[in-house]
Amino acid sequence: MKKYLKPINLMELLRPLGQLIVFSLGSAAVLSIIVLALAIVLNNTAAGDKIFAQLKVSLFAYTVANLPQVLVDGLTLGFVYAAIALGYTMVYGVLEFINFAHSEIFAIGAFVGVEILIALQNAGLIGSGSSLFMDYVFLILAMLAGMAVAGGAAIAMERIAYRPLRNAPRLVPLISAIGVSFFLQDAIRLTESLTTGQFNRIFPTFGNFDKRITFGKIPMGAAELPFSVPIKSFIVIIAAVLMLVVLNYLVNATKVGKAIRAVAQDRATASLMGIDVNHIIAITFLIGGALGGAAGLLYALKFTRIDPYVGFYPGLKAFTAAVLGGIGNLTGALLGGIILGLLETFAGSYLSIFTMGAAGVEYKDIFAFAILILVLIFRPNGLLGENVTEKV
Amino acid sequence: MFKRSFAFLSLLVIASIALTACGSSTPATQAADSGSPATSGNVIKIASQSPLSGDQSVIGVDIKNGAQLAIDQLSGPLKDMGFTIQLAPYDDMANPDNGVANAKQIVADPAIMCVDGHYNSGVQIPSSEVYHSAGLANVSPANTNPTVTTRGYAEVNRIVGRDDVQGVVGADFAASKGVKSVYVMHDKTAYGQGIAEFFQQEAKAKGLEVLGFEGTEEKANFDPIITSIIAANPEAVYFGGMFSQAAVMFKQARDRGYEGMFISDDGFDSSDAAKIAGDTLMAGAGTFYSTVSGPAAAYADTAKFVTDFKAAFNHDPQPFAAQSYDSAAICLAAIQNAIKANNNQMPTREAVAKAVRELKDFKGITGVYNFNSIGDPVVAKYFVIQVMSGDPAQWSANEIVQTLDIAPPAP
Amino acid sequence: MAMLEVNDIHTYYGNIQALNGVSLKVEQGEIVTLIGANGAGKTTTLRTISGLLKPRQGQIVLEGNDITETPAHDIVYKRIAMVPEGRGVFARLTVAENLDLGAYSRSDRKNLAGDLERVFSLFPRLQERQKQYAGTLSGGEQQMLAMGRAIMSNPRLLLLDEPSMGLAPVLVDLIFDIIQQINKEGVTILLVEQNALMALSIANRGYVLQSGEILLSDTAESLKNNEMVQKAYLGIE
Amino acid sequence: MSNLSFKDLKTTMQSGYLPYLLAGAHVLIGTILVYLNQRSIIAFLVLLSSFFSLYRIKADMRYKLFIGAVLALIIIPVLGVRNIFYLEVIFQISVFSALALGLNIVVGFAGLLDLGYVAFYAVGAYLWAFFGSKQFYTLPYTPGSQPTDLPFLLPSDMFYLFIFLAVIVAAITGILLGLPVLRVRGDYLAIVTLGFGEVIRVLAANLDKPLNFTNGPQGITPIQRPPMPQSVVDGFNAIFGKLVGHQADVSALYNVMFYLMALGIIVIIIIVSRRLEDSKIGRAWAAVREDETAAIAMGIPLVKTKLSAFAAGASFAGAMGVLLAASRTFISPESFSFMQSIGVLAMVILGGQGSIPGAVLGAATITILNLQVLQGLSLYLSQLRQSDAVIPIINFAWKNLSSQLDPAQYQRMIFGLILVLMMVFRPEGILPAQRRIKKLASESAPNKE
Repeated sequence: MKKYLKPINLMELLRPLGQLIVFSLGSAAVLSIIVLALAIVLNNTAAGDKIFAQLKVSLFAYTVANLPQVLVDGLTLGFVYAAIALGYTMVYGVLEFINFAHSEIFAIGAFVGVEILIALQNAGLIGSGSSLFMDYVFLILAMLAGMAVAGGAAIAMERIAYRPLRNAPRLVPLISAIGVSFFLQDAIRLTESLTTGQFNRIFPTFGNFDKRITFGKIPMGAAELPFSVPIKSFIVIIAAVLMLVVLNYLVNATKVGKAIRAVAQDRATASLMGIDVNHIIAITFLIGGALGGAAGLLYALKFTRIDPYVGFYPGLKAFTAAVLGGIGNLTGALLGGIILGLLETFAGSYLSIFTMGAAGVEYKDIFAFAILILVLIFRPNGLLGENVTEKV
Repeated sequence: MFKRSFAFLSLLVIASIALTACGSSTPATQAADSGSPATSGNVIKIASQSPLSGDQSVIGVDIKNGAQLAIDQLSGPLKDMGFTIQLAPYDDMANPDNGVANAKQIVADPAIMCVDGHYNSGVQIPSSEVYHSAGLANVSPANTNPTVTTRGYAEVNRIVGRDDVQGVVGADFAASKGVKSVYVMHDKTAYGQGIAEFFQQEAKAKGLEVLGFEGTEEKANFDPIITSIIAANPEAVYFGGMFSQAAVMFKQARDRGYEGMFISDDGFDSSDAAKIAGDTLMAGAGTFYSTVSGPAAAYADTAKFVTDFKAAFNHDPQPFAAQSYDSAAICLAAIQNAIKANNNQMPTREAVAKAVRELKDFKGITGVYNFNSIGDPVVAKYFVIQVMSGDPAQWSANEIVQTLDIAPPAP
Repeated sequence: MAMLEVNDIHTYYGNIQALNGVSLKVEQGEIVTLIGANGAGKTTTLRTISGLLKPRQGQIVLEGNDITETPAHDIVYKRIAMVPEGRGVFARLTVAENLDLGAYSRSDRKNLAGDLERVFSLFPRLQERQKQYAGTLSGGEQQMLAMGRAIMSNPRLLLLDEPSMGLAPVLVDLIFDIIQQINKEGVTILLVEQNALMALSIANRGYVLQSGEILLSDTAESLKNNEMVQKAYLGIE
Repeated sequence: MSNLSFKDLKTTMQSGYLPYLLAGAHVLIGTILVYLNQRSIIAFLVLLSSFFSLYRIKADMRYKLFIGAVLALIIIPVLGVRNIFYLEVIFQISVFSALALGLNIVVGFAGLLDLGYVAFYAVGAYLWAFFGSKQFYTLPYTPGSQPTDLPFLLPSDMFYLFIFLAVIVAAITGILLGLPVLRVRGDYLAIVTLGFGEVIRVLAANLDKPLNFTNGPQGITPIQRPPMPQSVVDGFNAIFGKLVGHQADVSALYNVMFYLMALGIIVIIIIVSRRLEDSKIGRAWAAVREDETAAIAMGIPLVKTKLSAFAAGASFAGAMGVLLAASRTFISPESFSFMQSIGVLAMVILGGQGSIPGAVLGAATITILNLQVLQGLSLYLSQLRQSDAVIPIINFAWKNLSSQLDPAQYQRMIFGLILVLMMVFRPEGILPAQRRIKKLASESAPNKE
């Protein structure tokens, strides 16, 4: 009976980890089976012949040999999407509103983090000769700073552009968000061009993030393919998992989390409980923004180059991931991200081979949206989404 | 409320009458009048059109800046003749609708004698229809799409090589280096894809095996493509497009252990490429790019341009800034010739357009230019340059490994 | 000094006036009921007191302190709790979580266990369903949960909006018994009801509201015997 | 006090013959201003706004129509040929008005959020681009390598037929998109349509292999325009030559022609929209928009209702696509980016969801802002920077202003700011639909009690 008052609920902490492993393995297995089946079917067609002529291996052997690398790349990308999607889903869950400017919050986090790291590099604190431990400390500090600024920006944005529109028709805050998004893109560009004069910013090379851990070589016919994973992929995955676990705990097992969920369901009644609705919404934006900022730095770490418009496509994909998984649902965002990341990487890696160059990596975005439409036909609220209209 | 807006409009009418009555000296009317604040008979304007906002603005702004620098530095002779030269920078937003509307606005301003632009072929082609019908000279600093000149307009010129030349240069270079197999990539823009297509054709003609041909708009995550590249293991990878994608891809491929040669085009010519990819450009078989403008270290004019540009705008010039400088310089030279031919009077647009086409051996910072009958540079000099250092500051020390003079296909 | 004093409040929805000068008083320990037809302004009155709506004019005074401008989420800290019309339970939270949210405003967390015990003794059903989502409860159970949740904030004044709505007669009796019991434990109650007969049978005093104005106010007993009230609200010809 | 006198002024202005006089004067003054100041934006705005004051005055419908027709059919073409930039602005306003009106059916009437509307526009444009160019014969060639001496597939007067074909094809595309996503609601629909818009753009950029349908990012050119007989050019010059001040050439008259066609399509769209809004299907849309569940309960066929909204909205965009392809003679995927969809949506919302005059006004506002005001402002500032002018009071020379601050580079920032301010201070749009006003009033009141 006093159970619910217990300070830390271990189950709540671990549950997402289990789900995550199931999702990753599940989607990876399903996609692998599809690809292998396709490879068997196409093995004796013109596509198979073409590969054999080029590389002296069968299409099936080619597919198998590349599979581990594709899976790892796909999962890493998936976790990047998931990290961004968490912010979308947080805000949507509470306000039922697509925060279009989340992409720019993401970009702000990336820029703040990268600028700090560049400054540290110029000061000689990171880079050649610095200790590995300090490299990680500085990376974390840069990420925290990015989170703080991005979270602050998200709060300011909510206060100025969304709060006055709380009771307006649904499309109005959406347009306002698009306006904020445009504004922030150019604001970042203006700030950068006034301070550094640069458009492209590059994540500095330091620490051991670029180093790859080699798991061996996979034979493919006479050749051997290296199978290796860069350390930064591990960092991305671990950070994204940590973000999910902490967020999940925060929302499901703390007082603030309960208040957030109460506000999401019924603002008037929540205020009768003594919950300051505006305060909770601001906190939601703070959390969503901080997550977006962290995702921004992870993105910069993984993909090196950022510019003021960097947020747009990852934002779009992450939003798709959130919807795919069931927007408003934290685990759904993760699942959607993993599926999207894997699917894109699979399409990008194999499509060109399977179609003999008629369609290639350029169609990977179409796959992303096609799977979305397909899922929504059968599950109109996303994979893990609840039926919104059932809301009492 | 409705009536209030009506009343407001009526007030606006009255106010604007008042403003026009006061003459055009107030700032408000001047701002409204897209013409100059001091439209006298002797103002000549050169318009630039490029994307100044949006994600392609990084190149577009430097196209504008290149033109600005040319006007600042080279309009002396025209000033001495009693003319004021100004730049009118237009933002085409990389969007044909904006480009065409701006073109019509440019055409409507009689002081504009020459247009330096655009960046996107998709904008240049419809916009130049407007320049053509108004007889206004257009010198393009960046549009490599064959259609730009194959329409045969007397007003439309370019100083960059066509896709069907630059791609060929890259392929010839690869063949000359003994490369046997190549993987071709492009950025899905008219520019990158055009170059890549012609690279592919020439490579096949030279007996190279093309192991893959792919385009992608992706700017960050090249993992899936690199997986294909590593599996195919070509001796060289060609990327038709801009450094912001190419350098990221090259770095990711090197990190994955690809050891072959990288080749790219003039969109790669930016010290930012070294900033992105660093020493990975030097690893393996190295990185090469084809370009029409020589490296700053070897060409004194180019070196001076880079220094001046940096002093004026506080950052290194992006690709096509130098070409834009030359485009504007060609405009200025042609205007000067046309004025002389017209007894030091304001020339007509047709005269300027004709003067551009008739320029003889114009010496710019990116080469010596003569135009053929459709506006392509007659013999374009191409350099294939090898990246010599991963340090962005050393970009100007990149070395020429091949110099080619190639005429465009006959008109 | 009255516990709650409402002086001449005027409340609007946009430009539509819903309350036109309502005044009422609730004394410590009383059950006061507010009866009236649909649209008379009963719920609006409660929502105005609880801070969900702001009156354009008039005052709300709690034990001598003006709380007119206090926002809804601070009202709870003045130990006024409201059970909204239609219960307003958080359907996608468990029963336990709903109850815990009721105690959101409490800083004396150590007394919570006792209060929870008190709620469970009033509503044993809730104890059985602690881990269920509130959305899965029946209407009567949801009403109990809403009341239990309000009690968790340890209020001195409880505002109840239509507790009998949509409930079976047996449950209505049960709910009204519990209201009386809560009152006996020292909680003052302001009850809004359409079921005027039931309301007047447990209340000390009552107000009759019509078109946003107080029509009558008297002891519950006198109201029950008032001919007009009988005709209009009690269904007695 | 001042408010009172202002009210008096308003009533006076709307009574008796005064409105006739004022609107007429507005048109006349605008015309004269533009005629005298060829390149003044303010003069042009005065002229354009006279449409608005015509719309607003209390006057006989016949008078309004007559003056409006004179303005649209004679004054604007003549002034437009004098300065073809104006014609281009008005043409783009017309194109975007048509798109906004089409999207207004989907978003404003039926309440279905569509973030990929520009896809239908692309379908129409590529339809004529393929059949009205030489593209059919280049199917086997990779982009850039096709021979130049190919013939056109169809004669150029097929253009008119293709306007109607595009209406049908776009409507079918709308239905095809609608079918799978019917069960999807609200924001889910937004992301699906957004995805659909991207898919169409990616297809346009990639269908250059294995068979070259779209010529990829290189785009299709030349695309034929409908024939323009020399007699029309001569006729125009004979009648208006003196007023225009120079001999109009064929390309200028093409501009006029496309403007008039766009205008024609707009008139049709407005009539159809009005009819639809008041029809049975229009009421069904309203019901679905306000409450889907209740609409089903009332026996409204959800599938038919939603699909018809998609189809109706899409068909108009298809027609405008054909017009765009012909007027530009060039089409590439760049014209159909997500930004375009957002732009059209912003026009609808800015003007007022569900409001027909609002959609037109929204389109005009954003187009003018985009093409004239912001561009003009930054050109002006750029000129100040090249002059010796100083900012008064602080005595700061414009010359020293960092070139990074060039406002031309920050048009999107200003646009974004305007969107936010507009939404915060006037969320119902500039010209809200009448029923929308009512709805807002009731929405602001929590519907309890």
